[in-house]
Amino acid sequence: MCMGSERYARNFDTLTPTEQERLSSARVVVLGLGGLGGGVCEMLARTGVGHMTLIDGDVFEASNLNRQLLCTEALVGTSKAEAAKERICAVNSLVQITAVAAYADKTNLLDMITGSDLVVDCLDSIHGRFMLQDAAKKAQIPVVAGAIAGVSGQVTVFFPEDKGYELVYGKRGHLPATGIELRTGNISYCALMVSAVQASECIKVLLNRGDILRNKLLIMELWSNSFEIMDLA
Amino acid sequence: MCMGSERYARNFDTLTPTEQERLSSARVVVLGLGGLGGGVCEMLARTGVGHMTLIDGDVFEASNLNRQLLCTEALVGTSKAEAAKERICAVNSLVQITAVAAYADKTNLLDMITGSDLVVDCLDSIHGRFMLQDAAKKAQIPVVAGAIAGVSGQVTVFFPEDKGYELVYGKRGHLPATGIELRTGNISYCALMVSAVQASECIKVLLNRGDILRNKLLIMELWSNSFEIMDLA
Amino acid sequence: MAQIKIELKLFVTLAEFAPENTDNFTVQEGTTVEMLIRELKIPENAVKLIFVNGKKQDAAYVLKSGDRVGLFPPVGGG
Amino acid sequence: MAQIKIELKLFVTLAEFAPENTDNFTVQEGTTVEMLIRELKIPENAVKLIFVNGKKQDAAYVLKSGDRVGLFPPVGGG
Repeated sequence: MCMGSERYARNFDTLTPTEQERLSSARVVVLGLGGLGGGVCEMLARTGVGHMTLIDGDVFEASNLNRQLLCTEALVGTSKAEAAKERICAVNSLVQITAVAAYADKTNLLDMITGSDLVVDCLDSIHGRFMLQDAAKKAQIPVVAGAIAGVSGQVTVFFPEDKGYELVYGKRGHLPATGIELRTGNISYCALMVSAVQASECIKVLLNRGDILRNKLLIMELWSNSFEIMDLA
Repeated sequence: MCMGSERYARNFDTLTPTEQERLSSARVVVLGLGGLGGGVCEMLARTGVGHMTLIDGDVFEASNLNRQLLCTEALVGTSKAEAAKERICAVNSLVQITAVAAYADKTNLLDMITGSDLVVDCLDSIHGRFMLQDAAKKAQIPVVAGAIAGVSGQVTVFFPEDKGYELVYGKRGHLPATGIELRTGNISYCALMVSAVQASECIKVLLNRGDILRNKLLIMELWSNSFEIMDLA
Repeated sequence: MAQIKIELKLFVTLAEFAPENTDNFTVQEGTTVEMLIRELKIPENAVKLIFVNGKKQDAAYVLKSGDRVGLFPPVGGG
Repeated sequence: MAQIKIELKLFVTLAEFAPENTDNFTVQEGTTVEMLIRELKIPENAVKLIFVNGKKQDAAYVLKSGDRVGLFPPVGGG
């Protein structure tokens, strides 16, 4: 069911028909399908991104239910990548999905992202993020990155020629494996707020429109409602 | 399946066990189950709000697919309230849901919200919002209100003794039926960003914690990434 | 009459009425927000909220040098 | 030595090290961010990002009167 011309009727006139067409031919990779990735692929599919590769080797655990959009009680123990594919088919069957139920590593990631317009970093480890950056630089595609801890989150965008994660996490060799999220946990509405900003930046990068968070870091904190954009470079 | 102690494990230690317990006995009404309401009830259920009344007399149309979390292709033509109940059961069967597949009006709304701790305004008409405010003042409960247009949105909170919508939309008698959203449409990631902030404010009001947007208006715009908090009073 | 500079931010659909130099827009001293809206050729009723320096004001507010003025249309979608 | 006032914002888990008067915190002239972090008894490596007036700085930055200083821990969850 494609739902004809009605499906995207409410995207107009925020997006022009030409922009909608451009999104339908766009290719986006979402790496990590937890709290961030589940939200990002849902929103990109609804908005009309035509081709997505959804990558996660993990299966759902009960502790994912507190925040991961793709996780239902019935799906605990099953593949996140398969759940993502089924969900996207249910919300927009026009989107062509490649689901990869495997962990990305140094040997396979470059192949998975080559030829895409954009990769969205929804990983939960700092080392993984640097690995993604290496591959994205080689593939010459931009990265839209989000990270969360408790009710705090951050989003940044970088292009192949930018310094990237070094500006956010410091130099390699001095990196912690994870951030403070191990202590704070992650809350549903923070994950979806950060996913929403990531999805928004993806659309802006794909359409080359608006003020993109390139070499900037948007920092959000929901107890105090603080939203600040910092210059990284 | 309640998923035992694992379900909320990742809420800690952002929420304390006492706060989690308090949420489980909270009663929240979500009025309107479209782009905002669908997101709000999902996030409140995952976070652990124990009792929700979900109200919408509408059925899904194909044009809702571009942004409404509860809408899938298979559900076009079916009740939004029933879809909300099924979705919440699937993500957190511990939550007690009362689904009301009817439109709220002056004669039935007060009954529906009396005894609740909080009502979340996710309506799409300005007249409806004033009707909700009248009922919430009579029932003596606070309102967490969101509104969207295109990639812009706003969130505010008011308590029974506050002036409320007059500060946002002006005096009654001079009100347009709808805002500019008729022209701009509504985009998925904006709806979910605003829902996320609404869910966050709900949790803060229920726990009396953090800086609440009471008599303040958070205005967000995603092309320019502008986030500003304005004093309404 | 003396001129003053203000910072102007026009939200959502009002952005199409933005003049050049919104960061440093010149008005005559004594200009009210109502006069500013008319000068920008924004239709009556298109502006629902007026914020000056982060605080709500009404259309009769007299602009001062350096004011940060935000004009917002009615937003009601859900 | 002269004293200067800064505005201090400690994010997420660093908030527990907040002194009183974060909006108007007094330090000695010549204090670097590194010295400030030590003075606040924040553990080494707990601070990942240092922002002064909206721009990234390193720990050797010498504080000036009126600086808005933000300290941010490493955030990596997904």
